[in-house]
Amino acid sequence: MMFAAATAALCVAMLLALLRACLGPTVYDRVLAVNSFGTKTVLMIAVLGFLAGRPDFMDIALLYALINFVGTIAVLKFFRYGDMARPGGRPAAKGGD
Amino acid sequence: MHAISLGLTLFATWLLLSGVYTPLFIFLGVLSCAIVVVIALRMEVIDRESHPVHLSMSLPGYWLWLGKEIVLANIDVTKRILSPGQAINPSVFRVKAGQDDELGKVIYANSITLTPGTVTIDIDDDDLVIHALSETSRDDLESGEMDRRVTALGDGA
Amino acid sequence: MSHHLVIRVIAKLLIPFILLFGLYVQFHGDFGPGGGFQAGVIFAVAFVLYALVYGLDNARRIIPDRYIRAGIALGVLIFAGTGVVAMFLGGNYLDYSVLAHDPPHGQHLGIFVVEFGVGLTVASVMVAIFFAFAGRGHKIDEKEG
Amino acid sequence: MEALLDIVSGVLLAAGSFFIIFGAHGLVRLPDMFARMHGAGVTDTLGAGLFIAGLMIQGGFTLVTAKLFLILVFFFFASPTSSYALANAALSQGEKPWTWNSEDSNGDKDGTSSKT
Repeated sequence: MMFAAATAALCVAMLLALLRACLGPTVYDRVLAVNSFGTKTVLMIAVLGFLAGRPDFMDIALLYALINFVGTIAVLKFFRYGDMARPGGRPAAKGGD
Repeated sequence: MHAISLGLTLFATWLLLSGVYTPLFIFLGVLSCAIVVVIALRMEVIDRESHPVHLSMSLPGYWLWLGKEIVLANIDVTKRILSPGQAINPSVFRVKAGQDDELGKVIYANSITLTPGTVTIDIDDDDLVIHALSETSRDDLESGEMDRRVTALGDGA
Repeated sequence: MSHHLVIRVIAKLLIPFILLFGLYVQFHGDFGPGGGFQAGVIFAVAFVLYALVYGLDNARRIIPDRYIRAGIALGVLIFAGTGVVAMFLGGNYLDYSVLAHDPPHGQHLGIFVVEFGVGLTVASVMVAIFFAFAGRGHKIDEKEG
Repeated sequence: MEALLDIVSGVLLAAGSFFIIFGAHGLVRLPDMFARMHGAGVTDTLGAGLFIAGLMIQGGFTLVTAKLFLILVFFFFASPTSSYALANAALSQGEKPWTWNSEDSNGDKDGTSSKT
């Protein structure tokens, strides 16, 4: 019951985020909305794990959080530079460009 | 030194994730951690920035304080979102980051972003460019308490 | 150029844990959702993040093309090899039961090895696809033909 | 004891849902991208935090709780990082933050009423 209510709340929030993703107006608004949508999806997967009595779902939630992060970075890099291969400096502490 | 501590942290994470504690899976865990440490060494991603052992004593206290700030800021921002009329007054301004290393600046910048009401939008050498939703959040940040605490974090070690 | 400071440091922090999570999913295919394919993708994601943050050239230096090709081939070899070994031991293709003295143990071993092959191939192919698309429009390595 | 824990986690979930919904509401209502990031921040920090805390109480001392904790830690590292990357990319492409006196030039491009 409690979990069902939480799922419903998440659905409402996801609809709002989706509305912003449709409205735009800039591409960054859409990326922000999609990122926020992804956060809610992670929570939704976690709640569904409890709702379905399958705690394995936590692995999927963690994975989705990960993919959401990397996906956002990739999309932003693409919109910023129009290319994924742009050099970004070495990882070592003082070696950044 | 950092490689060893990263390995131990990874193994602790493995134990949290795994849930199967037979000798075979413990062995696989050790093997996985070893593989990851080797790849990480090859990628040059292990150093005092990515794995700040020197901060491990002072970080928990800072996180508690940050958690309190996050809760307060959230309540403030939610009120502004909900209140009708002209509750927001966005502004962009610069604050000085008093930390002398890059890790300190990153912690500071991320703490600012984590506190709703203020978002770091650029780092320009020693200055952080901040977008604030209202005067309250702006004044909070300009009082410099967070800056002081993050700086103390780096010095205390 | 201090604009990318945050992402550079945080990516450094996260990459080892992404790799570990990939290996965890790889080895716990029996117990939870997961297995070779998903694990390979997660493992590749760590390299993709590395390439996104530190540039494609650095990523290519860390994991040269010959490693990727070797990974693709070796993974398929492990997969097919397990099947062929099972045939030599008197079973059908990919009949794991004959791999060890008692069938359940043999099946565990067989699935483990085959999943490892799948994971290796998928990770290598994912990295190869990302490198190929990201390097589009850049200098193409003539030698690799 | 059991019932008490249920109530506590129910309250946490309800509070989390509250912040998630109104964070999303802010995402729709606020005037420009930079302001909307604050709304998304509400969802990402306190909303997700309370929500996961509520689930953790339901999970008890098991590995489910440990994994939820890892998700939470990941959020707290990743969400400000992607916010920063987003804001920085938008800034570098010439997006101007909305303020009260820039209304004519930049505000309300999408026509959704922001000030009412």
